[in-house]
Amino acid sequence: MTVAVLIEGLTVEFGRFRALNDLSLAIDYGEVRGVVGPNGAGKTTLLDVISGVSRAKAGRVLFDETMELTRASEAEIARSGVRRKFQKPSVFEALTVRDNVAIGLGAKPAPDGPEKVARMLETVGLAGDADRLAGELAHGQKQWLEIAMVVVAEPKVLMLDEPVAGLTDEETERTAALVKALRSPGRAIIVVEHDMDFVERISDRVTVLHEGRTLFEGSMARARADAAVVDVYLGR
Amino acid sequence: MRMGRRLGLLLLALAAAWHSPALAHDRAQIATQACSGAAGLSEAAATLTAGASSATPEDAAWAATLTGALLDKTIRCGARASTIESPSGFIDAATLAKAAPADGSAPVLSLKNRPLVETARAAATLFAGATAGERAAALRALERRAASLPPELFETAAAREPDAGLKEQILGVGQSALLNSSDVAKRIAAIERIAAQPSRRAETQIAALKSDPAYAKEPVFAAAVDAGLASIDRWLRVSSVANTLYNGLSFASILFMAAVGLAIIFGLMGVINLAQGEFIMLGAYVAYAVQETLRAVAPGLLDWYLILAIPVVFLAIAAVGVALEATLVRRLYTRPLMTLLATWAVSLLIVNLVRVGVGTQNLQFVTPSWLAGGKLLVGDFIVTWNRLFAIVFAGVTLVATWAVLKRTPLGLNIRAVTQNRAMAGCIGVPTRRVDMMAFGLGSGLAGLAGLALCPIYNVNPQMGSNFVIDSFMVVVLGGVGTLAGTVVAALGVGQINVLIEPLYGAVAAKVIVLLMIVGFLQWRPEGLYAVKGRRK
Amino acid sequence: MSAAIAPKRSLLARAADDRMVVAVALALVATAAVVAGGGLSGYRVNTIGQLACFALLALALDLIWGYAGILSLGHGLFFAIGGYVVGMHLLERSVAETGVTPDIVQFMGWKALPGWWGPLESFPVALLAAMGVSFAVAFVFGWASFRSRVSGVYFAIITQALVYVAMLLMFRNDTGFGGNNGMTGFQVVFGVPIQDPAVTKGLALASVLVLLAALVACRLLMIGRFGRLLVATRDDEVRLRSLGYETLRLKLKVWCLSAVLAALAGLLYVPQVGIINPRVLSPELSIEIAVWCAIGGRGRLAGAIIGAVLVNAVKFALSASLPELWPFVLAALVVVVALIFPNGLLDLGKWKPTLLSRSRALEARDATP
Amino acid sequence: MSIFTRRTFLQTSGALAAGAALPLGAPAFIRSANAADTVKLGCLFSSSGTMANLEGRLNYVAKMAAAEINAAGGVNGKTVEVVASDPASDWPLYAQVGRQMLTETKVAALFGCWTSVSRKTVLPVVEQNDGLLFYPLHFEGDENSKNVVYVNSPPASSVLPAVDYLMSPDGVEAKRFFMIGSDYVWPRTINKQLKGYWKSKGIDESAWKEEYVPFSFSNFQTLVNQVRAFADAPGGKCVVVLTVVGSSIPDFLREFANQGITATDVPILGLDMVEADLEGLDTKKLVGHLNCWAYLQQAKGEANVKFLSGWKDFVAKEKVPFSPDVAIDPMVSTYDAVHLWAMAAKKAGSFDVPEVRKAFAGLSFDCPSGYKIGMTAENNYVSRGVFIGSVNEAQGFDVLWQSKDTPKPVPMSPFG
Repeated sequence: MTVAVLIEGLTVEFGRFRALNDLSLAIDYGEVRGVVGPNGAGKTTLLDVISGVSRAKAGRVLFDETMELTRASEAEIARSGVRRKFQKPSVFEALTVRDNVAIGLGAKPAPDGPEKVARMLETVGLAGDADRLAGELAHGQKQWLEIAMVVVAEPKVLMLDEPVAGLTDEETERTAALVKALRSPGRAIIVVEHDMDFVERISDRVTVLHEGRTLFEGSMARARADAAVVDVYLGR
Repeated sequence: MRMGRRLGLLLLALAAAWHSPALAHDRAQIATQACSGAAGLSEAAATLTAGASSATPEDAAWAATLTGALLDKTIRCGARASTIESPSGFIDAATLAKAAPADGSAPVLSLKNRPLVETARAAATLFAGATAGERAAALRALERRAASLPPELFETAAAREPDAGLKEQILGVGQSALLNSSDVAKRIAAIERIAAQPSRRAETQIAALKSDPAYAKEPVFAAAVDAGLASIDRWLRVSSVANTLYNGLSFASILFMAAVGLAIIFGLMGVINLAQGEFIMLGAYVAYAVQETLRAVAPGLLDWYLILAIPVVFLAIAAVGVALEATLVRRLYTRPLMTLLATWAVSLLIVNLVRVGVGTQNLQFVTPSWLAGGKLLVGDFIVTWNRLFAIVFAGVTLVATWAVLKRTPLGLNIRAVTQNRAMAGCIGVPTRRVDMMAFGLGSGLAGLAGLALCPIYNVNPQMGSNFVIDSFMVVVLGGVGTLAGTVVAALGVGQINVLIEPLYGAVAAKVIVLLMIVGFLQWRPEGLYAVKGRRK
Repeated sequence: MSAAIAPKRSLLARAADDRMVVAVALALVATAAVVAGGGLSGYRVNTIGQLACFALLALALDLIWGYAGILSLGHGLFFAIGGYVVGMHLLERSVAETGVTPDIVQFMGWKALPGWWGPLESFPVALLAAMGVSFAVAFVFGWASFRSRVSGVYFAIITQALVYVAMLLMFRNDTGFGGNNGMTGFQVVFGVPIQDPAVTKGLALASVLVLLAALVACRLLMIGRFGRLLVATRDDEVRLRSLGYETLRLKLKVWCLSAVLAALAGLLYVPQVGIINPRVLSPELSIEIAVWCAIGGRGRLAGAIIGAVLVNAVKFALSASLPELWPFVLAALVVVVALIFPNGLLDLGKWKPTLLSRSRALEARDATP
Repeated sequence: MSIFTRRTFLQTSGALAAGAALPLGAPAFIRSANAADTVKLGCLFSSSGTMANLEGRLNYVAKMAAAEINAAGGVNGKTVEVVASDPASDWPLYAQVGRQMLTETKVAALFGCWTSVSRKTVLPVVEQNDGLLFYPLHFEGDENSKNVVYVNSPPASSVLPAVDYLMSPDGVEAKRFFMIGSDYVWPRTINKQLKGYWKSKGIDESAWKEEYVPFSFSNFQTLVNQVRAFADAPGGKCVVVLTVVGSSIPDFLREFANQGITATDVPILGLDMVEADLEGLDTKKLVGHLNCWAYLQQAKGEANVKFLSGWKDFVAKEKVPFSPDVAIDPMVSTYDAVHLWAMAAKKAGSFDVPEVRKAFAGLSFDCPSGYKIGMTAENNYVSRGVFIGSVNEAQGFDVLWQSKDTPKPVPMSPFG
């Protein structure tokens, strides 16, 4: 098993605020990693740095043990196979659902693109809405559409930022099934989520972040028992 | 021979001091001369100036009245006699007795005659002025032309002057009038005195002495000239730096006033109010309305209308801003670019409403006595009161705005929403209400900018259009959401502009500064101060 | 005609928009026919020609604002580049063919037109120069801005400052393009004396046809993949970048295309009005271009054309007949469009509750991140 | 045509056609009821935008002159009707409206423009359509179109006499000159001609300084500092030749007075300065500064009394939104222009431009300035008198000097 994403000594600052503080982390291929932590712990910032949206002050992020992501552009990172779903559903509202997914194929789509798009739409259950404008979709549908957009290019690293926020129980259920189906030996999946039950169901290991550092790493069950984690969450 | 004449005059002056009979003016002839065209007038004025020191007190008073009437155009040059319109009615120009008004008009003073008549009046007033203040003013008028006046004028005047302080001053001025005297010691004293009030004019005056034969012959004289020039030069350099700083500060204060309202609104809501310039214009119009109201209701307070108008202007324009926010800006909240166009339309509307309603002419502002003119501080460095007013006003506004933002609940809310709108909303900050209040605050500040500008610029419907680009550039350069950034950017832009202007001209200065800002923003889009935040 | 916009090519077949484009295209063909047929007075032909130039300018802005969500308040700059280049060309031709010394030589204190204008005597060179210079200026400024991710309101105001700077520069006599007076006194256009009615007709016809061609070409481009990616950039640029697209390149391409189109508009406009001076660089004109687009409706090309024609036609008419009214009408139009018809006055006819939701969905178009 | 519906087509092309038809149909809007008995004159003066305060009043003067002509029986049996417009200080719009007036409204002559640039914009239009434009402003000269009547003076016959006066012993024996202008053609051309003139008199280049500011520039602090420094330097009396325009004039004057410089220290010759520029200023500190025009309100004579009272009555009767007590040179020039046109048309017995133009030669008119102004066969320039005015306490100008007769206008400056 190889390391998909290796993070070493990562520090990110916004002005005087230190969002990530000398963080180190390794995520393997084939694994689903849950990242949890209270608000402001640095979860989204972590994804921002990996996907190239934010710049690190110090430290490095290695993808596939070779590619240094902290110096690459967002587009380069995406093209190398690292894809991310944003926290706020980010779809192209003035385009059709089908167009959205087709754009997800990337700048140089393969010849079998249309078939891939059709299959993907089936998978997320949006085939019937393919020619509607994305802006007309319901919130949950937008979440899935965005997942479809990032998954259709078969990324090696898939990052999901709060995939079930605002979804109904039933929708959450379907999302969990979807994530489980996406798990593959050649792919690392990182899930940032507040819903602990959801994280427990889909992830192999969890990383608990607190004030920009790793507070705990291991299984969800052990995390729930960890004194420090409980302390942070319940604010004792 | 020259010496002898001077001695004679001195004796005369001494005699005058003991109220001995003096030479009388030929009043009738002088009055007729003054009304006989430009050449006659200059002769009459010269006669009056030359004879000022030897005139009787009655003649001096008459000379002051006549020259004053010429300057104020209260004289009527008739075919046979001329009359002066005095507060107590028409009087004869020669006898000052009551007379029927002559049917002529006042002669228009040519540029050549005006200083001659002014000098004649000042010379007469130095003797006939009723109060020490009047005489001191006359002395100041004479001082600039001291070298061209007969020295005995000052000597006599000093001898007659009852006020000890003024007497000293007259003697001093008299001293500087001796620059071309034959007594080297007096000339050196004159040089020292002139050099003590350094200005470019003084420099020219003394530098001219380098070609004087005495400069080559008398080493003491040459040393005095050189020392005087060196001293003036030093002060001129100081004053030139002071001028540049003052001009830069003055421009910066205008930029700051124009930008501060925009900074708050843009920082908070991310929208640009293109009608901001028109709010500045409206502020000036409201100040005008206050002035006119005071003129009608309480003329005694008219001198203070600028101060009294502050709350009125702020509240009025804040109300306009709140109305604009509630009717237009709020509805376009998610579309900042549309807000841009909509507020542009509003600016068009305001300009044309004012144009149709009030007219296109410049408004007639009374310049309060405390804002007119300025004070020469050192060398060529003049502090003009209207600019100083704008600087102080900007300073006070800065402190007040800072206090509002840091010390009031509204300020706290504004800062909270500026930093994180969603979070502020979550913890119960009424964001929409804060938007409205902040828009009002920003608009009110723009109105105050208009008030601060009305002693400096013309007030007409077009006046606002010049401000939007400049003030927005200041806001963006400083960094959105930081008051300190706006201040620093305004200071920097103002100073750089003033530094470039004498080198490449005003157009190039403006172009260079704007291009510098555009370039800077390409390199650092977040501006000087703003914190780099998460992009999404 | 409909074959050109075959529905199967377009995943985003906004049928209504397509119909509108076709309608406008047909109207342009009809206009061209009427102009070519003669029978209209010189004044009317000239007015049509000018309106076509404004429409082309609006079309250029719609490409970047309507599709890519980038509002330029400085498009007068590119319009002026085209105008000045063609002005230099016309002056060179006039001197070459008539020998009349133009005013500019006199008031600039020159002996003759500057030597470096010489090559512009050839029209192909002038055309290339207009397109080349506008492209180069757009490329340098666009590259710098998009690279540092200047967008939204910032971009709008910075472009406004840029056009203002250009205006100040061109007002200076020393800049060398005639200062405030600019260039006038063109004697011949393509070898024909400018007084000849054929010149008026030819220029108007050329303007209408160029507009027609630009409309069709841009529409084809916009319903293709490039257009969809632009829309995606507008809706969510970060999202698009994180899907592996270099949005800098996309934006730069459409920005340069738009600049070149604007320069073409200026190139056609100047011979018709007989003057080019820094007034076209005034910030107000550049804002007005955006207003035309907003009034006609953004992001569908036909709207920009209709907006430009409508606003300018009303302006021409009111300036002569009811001069006091024009600014109020314009201001009212903008406010009404901003508040009630976010997609332009063309929604007037189909403003139905069913469409409201879609309009609302699209309202967030220009929201900047 | 499958996706094509009749309704959208009608809607869209209807909108487009309606738009295009507006300016085409508009002339009907302004066409008066009874076209046969009237002859129309077009005005191109802005009532909105930056030039509104200055240009706006000229519309009314033209109407007033037309009313006088009509009261005297009209021209060639027709009533004169003045058609006003608003080019909104927007230069291309002057050309557009001018073209419309010439070709659609069929005006017999145009009266208009203030700035040089607006005249240059309209120039190709009147030349193309062989129209007549009466231009009421003094300007930089160096232009001589057969389609423009230059009612006011070119610099050689107005500015140079004024400068001569300042340099003479009667004036201030000016030796040194600080030229400040708005950065455009009129100031630059004037200054270029002045420099040529001074050179021809053997004055050294070090005796002058030249600065330009952008339009509507207002921050004159640094420039006035420079003026003070220049004026105090040795070499003789310094005067400021001010060719800034519009709102820059009062801004400059205010700063000048505030820095304590009076007219006796450094006089300003403001070449574009009119009474309207003194509105809102405390003129006590500005008394003595000069301007130079072909008419001043204080001009003596019957014609002026008649003109001033006529304007006062007209303002009251027509509710004109301008002061009844202020008359400036371009107003009188516009007034002259309408009368000159009427005289020429009468003399020609026709409204055709070539005929009217032929009739210009030998015209003369009793101008309110007190001079008999006239035209010759040589060119379309009008010879006018020259006044030098001096700012007085009452925000007006006193006549300080005036030319003996009307100098012959010289369109092309010998000092360029």
